[in-house]
Amino acid sequence: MAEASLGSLLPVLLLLTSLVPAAVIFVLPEPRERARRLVNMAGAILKVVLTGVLIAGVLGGGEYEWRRELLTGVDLVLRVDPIPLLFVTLSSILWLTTTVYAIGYLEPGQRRSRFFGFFSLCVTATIGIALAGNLVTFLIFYELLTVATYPLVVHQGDHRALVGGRAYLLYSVTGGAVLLVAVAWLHVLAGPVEFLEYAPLAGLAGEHATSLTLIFVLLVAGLAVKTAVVPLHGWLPKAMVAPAPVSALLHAVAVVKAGAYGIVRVVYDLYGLALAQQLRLLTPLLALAAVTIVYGSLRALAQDDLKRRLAYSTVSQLSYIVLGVGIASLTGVTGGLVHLIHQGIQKVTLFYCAGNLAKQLGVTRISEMRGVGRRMPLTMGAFTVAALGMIGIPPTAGFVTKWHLGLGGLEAGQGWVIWVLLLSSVLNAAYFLPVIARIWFLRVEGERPGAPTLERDLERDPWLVLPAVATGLSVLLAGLLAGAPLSPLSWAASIAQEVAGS
Amino acid sequence: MSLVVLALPLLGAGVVALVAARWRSPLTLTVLVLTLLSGALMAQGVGSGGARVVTLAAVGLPAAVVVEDGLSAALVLVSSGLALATALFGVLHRDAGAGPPAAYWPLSLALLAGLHGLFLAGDLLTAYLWLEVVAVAGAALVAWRGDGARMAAATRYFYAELVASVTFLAGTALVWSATGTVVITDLAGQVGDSTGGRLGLALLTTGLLLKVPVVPLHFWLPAAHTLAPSAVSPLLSGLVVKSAFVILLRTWVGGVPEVGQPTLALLLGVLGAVAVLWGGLTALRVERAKVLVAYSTVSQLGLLLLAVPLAVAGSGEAWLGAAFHAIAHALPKAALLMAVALLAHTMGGGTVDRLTGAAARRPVAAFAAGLAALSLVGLPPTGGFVAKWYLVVASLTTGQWWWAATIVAGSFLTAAYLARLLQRFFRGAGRTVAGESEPAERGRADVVALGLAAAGLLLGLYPNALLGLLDVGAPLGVMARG
Amino acid sequence: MSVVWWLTPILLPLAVAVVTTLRPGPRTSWLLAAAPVPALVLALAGPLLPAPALSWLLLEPRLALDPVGRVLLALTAVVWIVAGVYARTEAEQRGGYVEWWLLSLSGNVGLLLSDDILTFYTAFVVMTLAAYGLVVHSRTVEARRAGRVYLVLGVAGETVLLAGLLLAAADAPGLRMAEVAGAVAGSANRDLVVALLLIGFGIKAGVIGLHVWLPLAHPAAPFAASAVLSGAMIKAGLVGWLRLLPIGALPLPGWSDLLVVLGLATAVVGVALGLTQRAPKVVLAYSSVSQMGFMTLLVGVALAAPEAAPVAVAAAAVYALHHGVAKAVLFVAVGLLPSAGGTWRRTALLVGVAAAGLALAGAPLSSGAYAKAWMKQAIDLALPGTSVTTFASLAAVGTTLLMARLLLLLRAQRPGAGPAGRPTPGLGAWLTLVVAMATLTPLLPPVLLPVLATPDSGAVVAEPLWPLLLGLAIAGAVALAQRRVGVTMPALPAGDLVVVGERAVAGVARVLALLAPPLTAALSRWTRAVQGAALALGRRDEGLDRLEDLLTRWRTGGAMVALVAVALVIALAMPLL
Amino acid sequence: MTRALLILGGVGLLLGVIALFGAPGSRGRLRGVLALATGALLVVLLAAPDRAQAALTVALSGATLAGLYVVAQLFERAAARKTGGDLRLDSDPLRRA
Repeated sequence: MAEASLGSLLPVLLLLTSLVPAAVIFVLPEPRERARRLVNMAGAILKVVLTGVLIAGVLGGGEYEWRRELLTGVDLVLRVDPIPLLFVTLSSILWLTTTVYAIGYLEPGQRRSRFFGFFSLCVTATIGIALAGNLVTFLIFYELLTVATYPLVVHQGDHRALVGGRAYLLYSVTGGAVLLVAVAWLHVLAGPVEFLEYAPLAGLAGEHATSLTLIFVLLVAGLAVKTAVVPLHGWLPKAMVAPAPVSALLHAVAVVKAGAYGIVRVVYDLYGLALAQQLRLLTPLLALAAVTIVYGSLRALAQDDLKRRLAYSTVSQLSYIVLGVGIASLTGVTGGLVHLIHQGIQKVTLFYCAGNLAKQLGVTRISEMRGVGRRMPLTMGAFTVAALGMIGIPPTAGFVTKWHLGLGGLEAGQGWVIWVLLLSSVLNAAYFLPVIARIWFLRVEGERPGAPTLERDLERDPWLVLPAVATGLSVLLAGLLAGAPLSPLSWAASIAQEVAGS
Repeated sequence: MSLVVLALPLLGAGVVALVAARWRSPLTLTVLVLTLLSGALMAQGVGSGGARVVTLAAVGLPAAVVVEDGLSAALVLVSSGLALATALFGVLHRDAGAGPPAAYWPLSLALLAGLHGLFLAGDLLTAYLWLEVVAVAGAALVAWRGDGARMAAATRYFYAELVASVTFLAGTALVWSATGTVVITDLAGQVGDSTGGRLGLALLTTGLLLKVPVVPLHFWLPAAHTLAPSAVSPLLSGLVVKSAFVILLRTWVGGVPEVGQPTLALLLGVLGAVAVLWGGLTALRVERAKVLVAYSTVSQLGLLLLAVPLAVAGSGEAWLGAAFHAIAHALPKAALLMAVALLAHTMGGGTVDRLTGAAARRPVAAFAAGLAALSLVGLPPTGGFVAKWYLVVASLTTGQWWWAATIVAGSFLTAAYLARLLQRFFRGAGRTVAGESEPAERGRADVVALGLAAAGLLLGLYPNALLGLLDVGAPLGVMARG
Repeated sequence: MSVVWWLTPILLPLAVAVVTTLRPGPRTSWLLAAAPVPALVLALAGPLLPAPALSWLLLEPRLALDPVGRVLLALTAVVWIVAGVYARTEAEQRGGYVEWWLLSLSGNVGLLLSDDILTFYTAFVVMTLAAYGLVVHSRTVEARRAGRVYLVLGVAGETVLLAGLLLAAADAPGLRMAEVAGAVAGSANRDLVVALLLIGFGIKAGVIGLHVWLPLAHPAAPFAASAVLSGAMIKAGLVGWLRLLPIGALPLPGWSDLLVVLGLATAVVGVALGLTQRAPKVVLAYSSVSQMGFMTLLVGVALAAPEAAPVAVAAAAVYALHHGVAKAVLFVAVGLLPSAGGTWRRTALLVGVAAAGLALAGAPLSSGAYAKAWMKQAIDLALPGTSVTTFASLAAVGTTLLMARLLLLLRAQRPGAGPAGRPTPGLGAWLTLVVAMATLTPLLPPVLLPVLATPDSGAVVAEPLWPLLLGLAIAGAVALAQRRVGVTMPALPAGDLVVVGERAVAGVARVLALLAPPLTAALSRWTRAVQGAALALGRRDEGLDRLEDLLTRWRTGGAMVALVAVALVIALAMPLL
Repeated sequence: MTRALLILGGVGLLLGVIALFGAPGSRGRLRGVLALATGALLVVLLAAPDRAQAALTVALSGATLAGLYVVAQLFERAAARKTGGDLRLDSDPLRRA
C-alpha cells in the first residue's frame, strides 16, 4: 500500500466526496428530502474545496498520487497531473451547480433517492476518469460511467426513455469492449504504461509501428463513441430524453467529455505528439473531427426540438476538442484544452435554460419560444450569452477557443482548419441566432408592444435560476478575463507548453 | 487441513439426517460456518505454506491423492461461503409459503462435501467417487417436493450425471491401464501415443463435458436449473457446474497438456465458443427470467472452456483467468438467481415481462440483480472484469486473438440479454404514483442476494488477495514472474 | 487614473444600460445623451494620459488614439449625443431598446479606441449585433425582414473578417494593429487577406453590391437609430480599412485601382438608385451609400502611393466627419418633420435640410467644400493627371440632384402625419448639430491633422461651384418636365439587389430541403439497420427456437454424447496418424 | 483374451447409452443402466495393472454402480407416482411447465 501521507490520500478523498453521498442517498427513503439535500450539497461543496486545495498544492509543486496493485503488473493509479486537474476542476464546479439545479428541478415523487444516488456515482466515475494514472484505471472508471449513467437516462421509465437508454447502452458497451481489447493489447505489447511520463511509448515506434497504429485506432474508436464523433454519435440525440439535469451534466460535461478527455490523454500523455505525428495518426483524426463539426451543425439546423438541437450542437462542439488535439501546434493544443472547459460551461448553461423553459413554461420546441425573453429575462439572458459563446462571438469564451484553434491550425500548416471553423460558426449562427431573435425580438402572441410582461414570478425559484445565471456569467468571464493568471486559457496554455512546448 | 474440510460436511450430513426436523436447519448452519472457517484456515495455510499434496495410500487401492493448492483452497472457501449464503436464503425466503423440507439440509451438506472432494481431488479415481456423490445429492435436491415437470427434470439430470460418471470411470480405467497410475500430475508424459490411454482420455473428457455441461451436451441444464427450487438453483448454477470443469482443467493443463496440443485444445476451444454464442443467443429470446439465467450459465461456461486452449498453449494468465472466472461467476450468478426468485415472488410471475417496474416494487433485489449483472458482463470494477482481462491478455500473448474476439462477443451478448432483463425493471418505475398501492418490499433475503452481489464487486476491487492464492501451485505461475 | 480616462468612454454606456434597465422611464432616459460625453472629451482633449496596460482583460487589450482616431471619435461622439436626445421616446418603451442602443455605442467607441485586433474585432462584432436590436425595434414585418438581411450580411462580414484577421495574425509578431498591418504587407497570402478585409469591412461600409442591407435598415429603424447608423456606425468599415490594410507600407497598384473604381461606381450608382426612391429615409440611405463611395475612393488613393498615404487617410477621416454630421442632421430633420406642428418649426427644419444638402453637394464655403478640397489634394498627390477628380465632381452633381429630390419629397409630405400624443422633442439639439456641421469640418482638421494643408480660397469657393450649379439646373429642368408631362421616375424596390439575393437564398434553401431528407433518411436508415440487426437477435425466431427445442430433447442428448465422444477420439487420434 | 473382454465392455457401454436414451419406458432405461454398469465393471476389471489392486477397485466401483442403480429405481418410482404412470423423458420438461 502506498504510504498514507496526505499527498496520496487527497485523490481518494476527492473520489469519496461523491462515493459516500451516493451510498448514503441510496439508503435514504424518498420522502427524506432535507437530509438528501444536505448530503448532496455537502458532498458537492467539499469536492470543490478539495479541488481548491489540490490546485494550491499542485501550484506549490506538490505531488499527489495514490497507487494500489490491482492485477499482476497493473496498478490502480490516481494521479493529479495538470491535465487531470483541469478536468477535475471543471467537473467539480459544474457538479455543484448541477446538484443545485437538480434539487430545484425534480419534484417530489420522482424517485429522487435513486436519481441522486446514481448522479453521485456518475461524478465519482468522472473524477476517476480524470485522475486515472494509466489506461486500465481509465477503462475501469470509463465503464463505471456507462453503468452509472444508464439508470439516469431511463429515469422517467417511459417508452421513449427506454429506447434512448437502449441506444446509449448499445453504443457504450461496444465502445467499452473495443477499448478493453485495445488496452489489453497495449499491455501485452508495452507492459504497464502510465500517463505521467509524457509519451512513454515513444521508444516502441521502431518495430511495433503497425500494431501501435492499430491500437491507436481501437483506442480512439472506443473513446470516439462517448465523444459522439460521426458515425458513432447516434446515441446522443436519443439520450436527450433524460431529465434536464442529466442532460446538462452528463451529456454536456461528464459523459461526452470523458471521451474527448480520453483522446486528449491518449494523444498527449500516452503516445505524445511526436510519436503521433511520426505514425501520421493526427491527420485522419483532424479529418474525422472536421466532418463531425460540420455534420453536427448541419443536423442541428434541422431540429425543432430545443434539446435535440443542443444535442447535435454538442456533437459538433466536442469535435473542436478533437480538432485541437489533431492540430499539433502550441496554440492548437491550447485551443483544444481550453475548449474542454469552455464547451462545458457553455453547454451546461444552455441545458439549464432549456430545462427551466420546459419546467416553468412547458416550452420544449423552438417554434414555441416566441418572446420568452421578457417572461424569463435572467434565464434567457444566460441562454443568449451561452449561445453566442457557441457561435464564437467575442467576448465570450467560445471566441477564445475559435481564435486559438484557428491560429493553431495556421501554425501547424493546416490552413484548411480555419475554413472548417468558420463554416461551423456560420452554421452555429444559422441555428442559434434565429432562436435568440425569437426569444427577444418576437412578441408573445397577442401582446401589444410596450405592454407589461405577463407573469413576474417565473424566475422565483433560486435553485433553478442561480445555476443558469452563474454558469452564464462564467462563459462571459472566461472570455473577458482570458488573460488572468487562473483563467482557463492561461491554465491550458501552461499545460500546452509542457505537452507541445517545442 | 483438507481432510477436516472434507469430513465436516460429510459427517455433518450424516448427523443432520438423524436429527429431528426442527433442529436440522440450525445444525446445518453451524456445520456450514465451521466448514467455512476450516476452509479459511486451509486457504491461509496454502497461501503462506504453499501447495501440498497428501497421499492416502490404502492397501490394494491405487493411491488416493488430495491436492491442496491455490485453486482448490479458493474454491473450497467460496463454495462453503456460497452454501452458507444459500442455506440462509432458504431459511429467510419462504419460497412456496414454507421453508425448505427436512431433506434439504443433509443433502446440501452432502453436495458440499462432494464439491470439496472434487476441488481437492488429485487423482481420477477419487474424482470419480466424489462425482457420484455430487450427482446423487444434486439430483435429489432438484427432485424434492417437485411436481411432474420437476421430477422429469431431476430424472433427466440424474441420468445425464450417471452416464457421465460411468464414461468417466471407463476412461479412468483405460488411462490407468495405459499409464499405470491414476494420479493426474503423474500422468505427464506417460500417455505418449498409446491408443488405450488416448481412448481413455477421450471417454474421460466426454464424461466431464457432459457434466460441466458444454453445448451440445447441455440438454439437461435448462430444465434442471430452472425448475429447481430457489434455494437449490444457486448451488447448481454457481458451484456444481464448476466442479467438473476443475477436473477437466487439472487433467488437460496440469496433467497432459502435450497430448492435448493442438487439435484437442482447439476442439475444446471451438466447443466453448459455440457455447458462448449459442447460450447468449438463446438467452436473448427466452421468455422466463430463470431460463434466461440458465442459458447465461451455459454461455459463461463456454467462456471458461476457452481458457483450456490458451492454458495448454502455455499462458499462465489463462489458468489464472479461468480460475478467477470460476469464482467471479459463481457469486453474482447465485445473487442473480436469488434476486430473480425474490422479484418473481413480489411481481407474481417469473417471465421477463412480469418483472416490469420491479425497481419500484423491490428496489434492493433489483439493485442486487443489477450489480450481479455487472459482474456477469465483466464490466469494471467487478470481478468479472478481472477474469475477462486475464483471458483477453492470455489470448493476445499466445497470439490466438480469435478467442479474445469470442470473449468480447460473449460479453456483448451477455450485456444484451441482461440489459433486456434490467431494462424491464425501470419501465414505469420513473414516478411514484401518489398513493403508492404496493409499498416497496424489503425482505432480509434481499440482503443475502445484495451481499453476494457486493462480494462479486469486492472481488473486482481487491482481486490481489485471490489472485495470489490462485497462483499457488498453478502449473505455470504468473505472480512469480508477473 | 489613466484606466479611468481611457475606459470610461467604453464602460459608461454599459453602466448606463444597467441603470436604465433597472429604472426605465423618462427620469433615466436622458442618460442616453450623456453616455457619449466622455468619448467627446477624450477626442477633443486627446490622449493626455498613457494607455493603460490591462493584462487581465480579454487577451492583453491595448488602447490608442491617433489624430485620425480623434477626428472619428469626435464625429461619433457628437452624432451619438444628438441622436441620444431624440432616442428617448423609444428608450422609454419596453423591448430592450435602451440596452441595444448603449451596447452599440460602447462597441462603436471601443473599436475606435482599440489598438489590437482582438479588442477591435470584439467591439466591431458587439456593435454589429447590438445594432440589430435597433433595426428590429418596431417589430413590424418590414423591420424583421430588414433585420434578417442585416444580420445575415453582418454575420457573413464578421466571419470573412475573422478569416482575414486569423491569416494576418498568423504571420504577425504580435496582435497590435500596426504589427498586423505590417505583417499583411509582407505575408505570403497578402492578396487573400486584403480581399477578405475588403469584403469584411465592405459590407459594413456599404460598398456597391454589399450595400443592400443599408436601404432596408434605415427606413425600418427609428430615425435616431438611422442617424447613428449612417452617421457613425458605417464609418467602422472605413476605420477597419485605414488601420488594417497595409497603407503606407508599399504601393498596391492592383488593389488601389480596384478600390478607386469601386468607390466611384458606388458614388454614382448610389445616387442613381436613390433617385428612383420615394421614401425620404431610403433616399438618405442611398445617399449614405454613395458618400461612402468617396471614402472608399480615398482608401484606394491611399493604397496607390505610400507618400500620399497620410494625406489620403486624413482626407478620408475628414470626409467621414463631414458626411457623418451632415447625414445626422438630415436624418434627425426627416425624423422630426412629420411631427413638426408649427409652420416656423417646419420651415426651420426644411432650411436645415437644405443647408445640409448643400453641404453634401459641396457648396462653396460649406463643410463639403473643404472635405472635397482635401480629397482632391490627396488625389492629385497620389494619382496626378488621372480623370478621377472629374468623375468625383460628376458624382457631386448627382448628390445635388438627390438632395433636390429629397427637398421636393419632404415638401410634398403632409405635416402632422407623425405618431401623435408624444411631446415633440425640442429642436435645440438639432440646431447645435447644424452649427457643428458648419464649423467642425473647416476648423477641426487643421488643428488635429497638420498633414492637411489649408486649402487656398479658390479651391473652397470656385472649384466646387460648377458641379453645384449644373446639378441645380438639371433639377430645375426635371421638376418642370415632371409638372407638365407627368413623367415619373420608375420605382425600384428599396434594397434593389436584396430581392434578387433573397430569392437566391430561398432557392438554395429549397434545394437543400429537397436534398436533405433523402440524405438524412439514408443515414438514419443505416443507423437503424445497425441497431435493428443488434436488436434482431432479441426477436422471437422460430428457426432458432425449433433448433434449441431439438437440442434439448432426450434422444438427441444421447446422440450428442456419442457424437462428442467420437469427435474427441478422432481429435486425440489425429497426432498418431 | 483381455482385448476381447475390453471390446465386450465397450459394447456394453454403448448398448447402455442406447437403451438409456432410446427406451420409451422406465424399465428400458433401467436395463440401460445395468448394461452401462456391467460394461464399466468389465473395463475396470481388465484395466487394473496387477491382480491385487484389481479386486478391490472392482469391488469398490461395483458397489458405487449398484448404488447408482438403486437410486435410479427410486427416481423412476417417485416420478411414476408424481406423474401418474410411466415417466416420458423425451420432451424438455420446461415445455410442459
